[in-house]
Amino acid sequence: MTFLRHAVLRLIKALTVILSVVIANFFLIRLAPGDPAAIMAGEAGASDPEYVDRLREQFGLNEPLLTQLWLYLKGVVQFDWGYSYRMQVDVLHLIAERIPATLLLMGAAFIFSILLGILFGVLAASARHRPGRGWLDSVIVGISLLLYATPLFWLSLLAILLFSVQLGWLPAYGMETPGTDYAGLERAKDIALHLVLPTISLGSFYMAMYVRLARASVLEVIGMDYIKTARAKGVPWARVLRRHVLRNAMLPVITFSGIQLGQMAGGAVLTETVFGWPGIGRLMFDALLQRDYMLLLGVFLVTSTMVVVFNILTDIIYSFVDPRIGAGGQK
Amino acid sequence: MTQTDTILEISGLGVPLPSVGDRSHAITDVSLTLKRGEILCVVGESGSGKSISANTVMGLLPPGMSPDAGSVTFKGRSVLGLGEREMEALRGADISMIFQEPMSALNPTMKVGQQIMEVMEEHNRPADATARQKRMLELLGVVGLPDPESLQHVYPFRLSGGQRQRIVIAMALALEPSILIADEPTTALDVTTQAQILQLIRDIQASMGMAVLFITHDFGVVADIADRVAVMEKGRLVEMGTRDEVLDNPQHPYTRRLLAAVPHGRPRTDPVPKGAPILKVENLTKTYVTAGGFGRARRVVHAVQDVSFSLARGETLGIVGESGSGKSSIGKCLLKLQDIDGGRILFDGSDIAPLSPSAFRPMRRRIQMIFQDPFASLNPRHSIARILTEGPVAHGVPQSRAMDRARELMDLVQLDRSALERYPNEFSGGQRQRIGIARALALDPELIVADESVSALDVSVQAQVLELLDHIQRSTGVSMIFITHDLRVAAQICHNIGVMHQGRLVEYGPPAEILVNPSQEYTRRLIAAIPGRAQPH
Amino acid sequence: MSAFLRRFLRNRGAVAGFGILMLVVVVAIFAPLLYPTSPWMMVGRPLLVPFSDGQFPFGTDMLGRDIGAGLAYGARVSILISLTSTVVAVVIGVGIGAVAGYYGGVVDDFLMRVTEIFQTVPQLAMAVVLVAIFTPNIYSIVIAISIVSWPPVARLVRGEFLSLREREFIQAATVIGLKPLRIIFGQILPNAMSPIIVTASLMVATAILTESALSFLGLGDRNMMSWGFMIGAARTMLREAPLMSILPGCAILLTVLSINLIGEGLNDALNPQLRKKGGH
Amino acid sequence: MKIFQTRRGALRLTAAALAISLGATGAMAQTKGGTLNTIVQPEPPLLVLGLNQQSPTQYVASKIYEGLLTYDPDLAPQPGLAKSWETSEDGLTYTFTLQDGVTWHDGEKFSSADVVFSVDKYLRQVHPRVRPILNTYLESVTAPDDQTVVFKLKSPFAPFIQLFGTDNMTIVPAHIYEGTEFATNPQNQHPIGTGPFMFESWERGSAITLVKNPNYWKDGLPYLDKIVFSIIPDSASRAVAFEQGQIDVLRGTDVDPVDVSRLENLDGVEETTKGTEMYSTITSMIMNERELPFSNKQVRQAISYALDRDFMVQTIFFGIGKPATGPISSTLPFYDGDVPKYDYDLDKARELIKESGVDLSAHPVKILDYPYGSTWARLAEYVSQQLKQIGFTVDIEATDAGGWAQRVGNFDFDTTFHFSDQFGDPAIGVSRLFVTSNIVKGSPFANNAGYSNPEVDEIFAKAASSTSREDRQELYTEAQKILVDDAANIYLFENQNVTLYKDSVHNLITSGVGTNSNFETVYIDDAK
Repeated sequence: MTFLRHAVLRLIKALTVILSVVIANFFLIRLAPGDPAAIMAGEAGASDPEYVDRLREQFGLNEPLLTQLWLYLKGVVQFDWGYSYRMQVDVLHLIAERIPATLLLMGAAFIFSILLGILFGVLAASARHRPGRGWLDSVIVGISLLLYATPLFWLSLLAILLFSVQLGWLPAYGMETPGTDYAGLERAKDIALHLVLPTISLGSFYMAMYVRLARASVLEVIGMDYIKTARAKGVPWARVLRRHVLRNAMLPVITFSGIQLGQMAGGAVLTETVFGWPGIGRLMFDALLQRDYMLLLGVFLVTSTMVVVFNILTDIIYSFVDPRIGAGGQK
Repeated sequence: MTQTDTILEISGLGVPLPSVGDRSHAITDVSLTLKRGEILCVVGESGSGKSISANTVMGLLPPGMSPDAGSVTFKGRSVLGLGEREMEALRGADISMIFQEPMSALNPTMKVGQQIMEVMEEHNRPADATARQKRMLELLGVVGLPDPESLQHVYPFRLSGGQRQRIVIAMALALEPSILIADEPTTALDVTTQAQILQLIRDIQASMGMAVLFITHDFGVVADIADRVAVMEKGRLVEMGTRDEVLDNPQHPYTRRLLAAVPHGRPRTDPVPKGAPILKVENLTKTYVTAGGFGRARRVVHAVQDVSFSLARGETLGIVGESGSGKSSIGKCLLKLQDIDGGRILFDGSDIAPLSPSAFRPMRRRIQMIFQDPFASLNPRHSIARILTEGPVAHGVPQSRAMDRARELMDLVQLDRSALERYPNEFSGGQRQRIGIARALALDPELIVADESVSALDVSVQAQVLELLDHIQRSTGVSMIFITHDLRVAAQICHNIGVMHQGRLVEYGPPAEILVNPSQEYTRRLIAAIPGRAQPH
Repeated sequence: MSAFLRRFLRNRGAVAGFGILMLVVVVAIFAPLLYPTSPWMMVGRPLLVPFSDGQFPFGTDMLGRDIGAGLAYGARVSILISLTSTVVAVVIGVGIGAVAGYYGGVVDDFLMRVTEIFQTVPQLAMAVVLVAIFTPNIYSIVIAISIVSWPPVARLVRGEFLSLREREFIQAATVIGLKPLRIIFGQILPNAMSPIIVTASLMVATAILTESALSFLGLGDRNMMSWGFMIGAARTMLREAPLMSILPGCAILLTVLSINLIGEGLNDALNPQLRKKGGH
Repeated sequence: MKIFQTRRGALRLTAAALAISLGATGAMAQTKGGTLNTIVQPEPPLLVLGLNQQSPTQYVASKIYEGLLTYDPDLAPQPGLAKSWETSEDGLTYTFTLQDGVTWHDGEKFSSADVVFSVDKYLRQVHPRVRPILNTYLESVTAPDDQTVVFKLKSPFAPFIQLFGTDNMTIVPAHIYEGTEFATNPQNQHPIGTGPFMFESWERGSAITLVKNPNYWKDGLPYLDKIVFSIIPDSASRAVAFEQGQIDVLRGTDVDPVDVSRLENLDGVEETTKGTEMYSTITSMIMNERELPFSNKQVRQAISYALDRDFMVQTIFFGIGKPATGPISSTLPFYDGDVPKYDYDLDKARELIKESGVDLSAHPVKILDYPYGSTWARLAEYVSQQLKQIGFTVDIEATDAGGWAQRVGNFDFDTTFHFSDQFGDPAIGVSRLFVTSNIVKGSPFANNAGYSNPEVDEIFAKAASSTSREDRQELYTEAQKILVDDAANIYLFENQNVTLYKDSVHNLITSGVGTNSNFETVYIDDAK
């Protein structure tokens, strides 16, 4: 019962946050110079005011701002997220078209960063804890510091220069080889190849973060009393690490992963631009430059929903991993 | 003493400290023998090196520390030279250990049954999984935990400190080791729980016949449990002998000092000063509500329920109770560090409970507090002078007068006046507590609430601070509420004692009466649990 | 204080970082002396390869502008923008975090919801939008970076305040009758400074990265030669003149790295937990 | 990015004829089949001509839709959906006879009703550029029978016959658009035309795919099975894609100038600068001449002296382009190079500033970035430094495409750049930038500078309605002299659009509109 109540409360809270984000963005975007109707007219090459007025009317831009907001919010609830002025397509449709690419990229980068990050973080911490292996810790920490300080877009450029241009190993742009009729496994392989560079570029910064986080967390847990208890039981070090340290050390990593996934959507703008990845990061950037308000709002709505969902997911996962939270409610 | 009798021999052991501190070695030239079937207590205050000695035996010194002299011999076999693998085989099977902090000694993400089984799995004894399961359930019973069948599936956070310590003990006993090392296993527990755990260790030791190396700082515990006693001071062994030898006829001055510092628990007998009460508490109620999380229920804790008492000018009232009894909540409510949920607090005739923070602020100088943790109660970034003068200055006393007063106070709490220019981290725990007392006195309060003000101190320091408090109370005639878990301490310095249990004031009266003739079952248990009172086996 | 210095100096990485950063700062301060002409001025033959011409040791770009001058002036921009935006963000974050943490309850709830809203939009995306909307110039960039980077500070400060508020010496300050503002600024804040300083140092590093990303996307101040701009501009020449983008990239990398190293050093030197372990 | 792309043909007898014939003689040897991979950049907002006229839209949609006429490399009209046409003596009536057996991509029959609907309803309402012309000149359009369409004009308009190309007089299906809201018609996402290629799919952000129209009314055409327009937002990546052979055709504007010279030297790569005759794009610096300092003619002249056009072309644009002498491109009819010259001379520029008496320090100016890629940013940086050297206080203002269009359209700028297409005739492509009547807010490609000279207005008006080529030449020569002397804009250089393609691709550029032709005869060697 309390679980249900809490879930409902949590949902309401999440919806409030999303709603606030949408409203804030709605007004923020309207602060931008650039009347979308005029821009559209300019793009279409028209110079007569009548045409501009027509466009304005057609997209409801002549209504008072609050009315526009109200109409928009009403639409959002009914899954009518408005119409992209520029592309003249339903916003939801556009986003739905682009989101799989972003999710794929983010998912790949997430898995890449968290798996390698935890692996190297644990490796470093455990190396530090054992005499004679300190150098490994230093090397891993050093590399992660470097990655941490490397501008993402610059890394992408260098990666393209090296792996695509010089070595020709990997495709430099896009999600698929254009003009092919790949299907099934072949297509998956093609996409996978395209995924490599963007994943590394997007994921390496976060990987460095996970290395540091996992390392610090493991070091902290190693100092805990229950680790001493386990060792006093005669459990060998490797097993202590696996059975006692890891699970507990993962708790802060899980908490951070929720935040990271949200921030990744921001990093995706850069990565998608450099690698021509057809995701919503680029869609957002284009929409912004073209003052495609509805589209921009839609993308924001999606990203903030994503962030909120990720946060809830992390909470749930956390509650599974940490019995103090998970089981407590059954009382 | 024959070779077969001795199961563990430590001789000439020295362990250097990694960084250059005030001394070069954690322990120096420590020699001990532990015989089969005996309980050897190693006694000492914090920093005496007793835990380091124990950890050296287990091969569990912190990274960067290793012995540089001496030997440790277990059943005729040198332990120090053993490889990690051989040590692992030894740990848990031949020598096992229990620790001070039951709250953190168990892996929070692993069920307790599993944690107990782990030690058996690790040593593959018994080799059969169902046998291990059976043994685990049996152990839960041995350590006196109810309903092993369902308890095995519980995570540690559900258990109380005492229950957790029992789990740790069960773990340590699983393979019937020859030696049990217990590192202050009862220090973090309430007295009644402590008494039970001590009883348990004693029973098990008797039934299994293993040797116990018991580390403690508490001579009461020593009296209850030890066969022989070793006293350590600053990394050296200063005295060793049978329990009776050491307790009744201590040789070393340090031992004598320690013994003298143990609270004697002789009740204060001078009459309560007559006069109008300075404080009257009526039906005080305080409830905590903790917020729920995902799948976490909201919890309601009735910390203080319907508590009433009154305090005369010049009276010292002891409020005694175990952790969670609500005694500290009362202190916080009196100082309006938290709001109350019901009742009245009449200070000098007027109810302070409904006052807003700013309305109450001018009155604050009349009610002061001495805190528990000497390390947390002083702002590390402020000089002692600032700490002592800030309060008076905030109440309008000119800086120069406040400084004069601060100097006087330093005399009163027996600290050097030059200390005013220094910062808290340059002082020991006892000195800090004196500074805390001076801070409270700086405002010339009419009432002082002392919340566990000596419990974090080593016993020798505790005695001095207690004496200082007692002296100040008697000389200034300030009223005092003395909150403590230690009935002996309360008895020594309080006119009246109130016993708290589960948020209620269950017993109230002069110490002599309460100690001799308690009216409540709970109070009786509390008295019985005072270490050193139990009859030696 | 000297103990702090000793601990800091013991960290070799931090010392190296400090050295690099000082070099960058010196170059930034004396850029107009090192390169009296504007970094935008076309002074030589275009596309001189770095290290080939004594007059332009760092080479020239596609318009014949001195890359060395760009690097020097870029240091100014990076440091100016990152420092200002960090200061602004820290002030906002400390203010909001302190109020939320000290007062707790409804105030805390409200402020944390607001913080959450700011954290719900991905940082970089939000910075991009803010800069684009308020037209890219140094002010909008500083404001945008501040706006996206204050929430973590607020959360940190709130956390510190929540825990410090329960500490006995804060209760003691209440008990002796100090007013809330004095407790906040005189008692709690000084004790929360260490993590704030560490976080702020890392924020400076992040701000440099964010500024460079914005400039790279063409959302920098068009009158300021910044490293991100240089990479963005050199991007089209990546194959013909890779060093043109590699040099400013290295400048960013080194500066950010040095700040991170300093942050680590500060953390080691200031973090009370480590201090407890290392000290006694 | 080209924004205005009307075509108004002028007879250009001097233009070099391309040695490709559209007739049957060449067609026999062609290889059928295969996929042509190319790039559309930036991603078009939608593919329906009329609703959008941007260059990327045209590039793709010119293969889907058709107009009544096409134009040969000399911009002479050729049959399109109309197999023949007649013009009345008074120039007021145009009669077209339509092809037989034309069907829409969805199988519906094409008829004169579609033409009448397209011109009278659709284009009159939506086409941003043709709309004003139709509303000014067109009296009526009627369909006496299924195969015939008659246009009647209110007054003569000489370039009218040049307006029947695909992108100006796009013919859209009446059965889909009649009676609907054109802009929001769902079918906009799946354009239906009569052209040689049919829309197949559009994976936004990735690619647009067109497939062969099997029922195309020209037998045996097109040769290609498929055209894939990849969308790659980063120019370096586009260059790499071409280099790695994934892309067959690259338009010069798709990559940075610096890459063009590298790519054209690759083995197996052909390049041409042909096929841009219709556009004859020219880049200018435009100034807001409503107030100081740019309202002063000598200041403008000084700027013209202060800019080294050779440097721009050679260094910034890597040799792609040609210094401009005046408002009309040298590849456009009526061009006259005999105009006042502004050779690069900073001293002269400073002198002019001094003479002008304008205190430049009192009038700081801002250059609004032209947000179409890094070369344009370099241009702004270059101009900024040059202006500083003659005493200006200059800032560059960053902006994005949306902000740029808005601000220039609303005259809210000091100075900026643009390149504009000239559409084969000064009457369409040039005069719009200078005549007083075109000082209208809302579009960035009107007379945004606010230049107003009654003499020039009159000359342009006369030239547009004159039917004599000699008279027109005289008038335009005069106009060029005045506009150059006034420095109405600072004419910087003529853009050159290079098309790069693999040598296995044939018949790519066959007309004055280059890659915006319908690719019906394009074929690839060794096609699968």
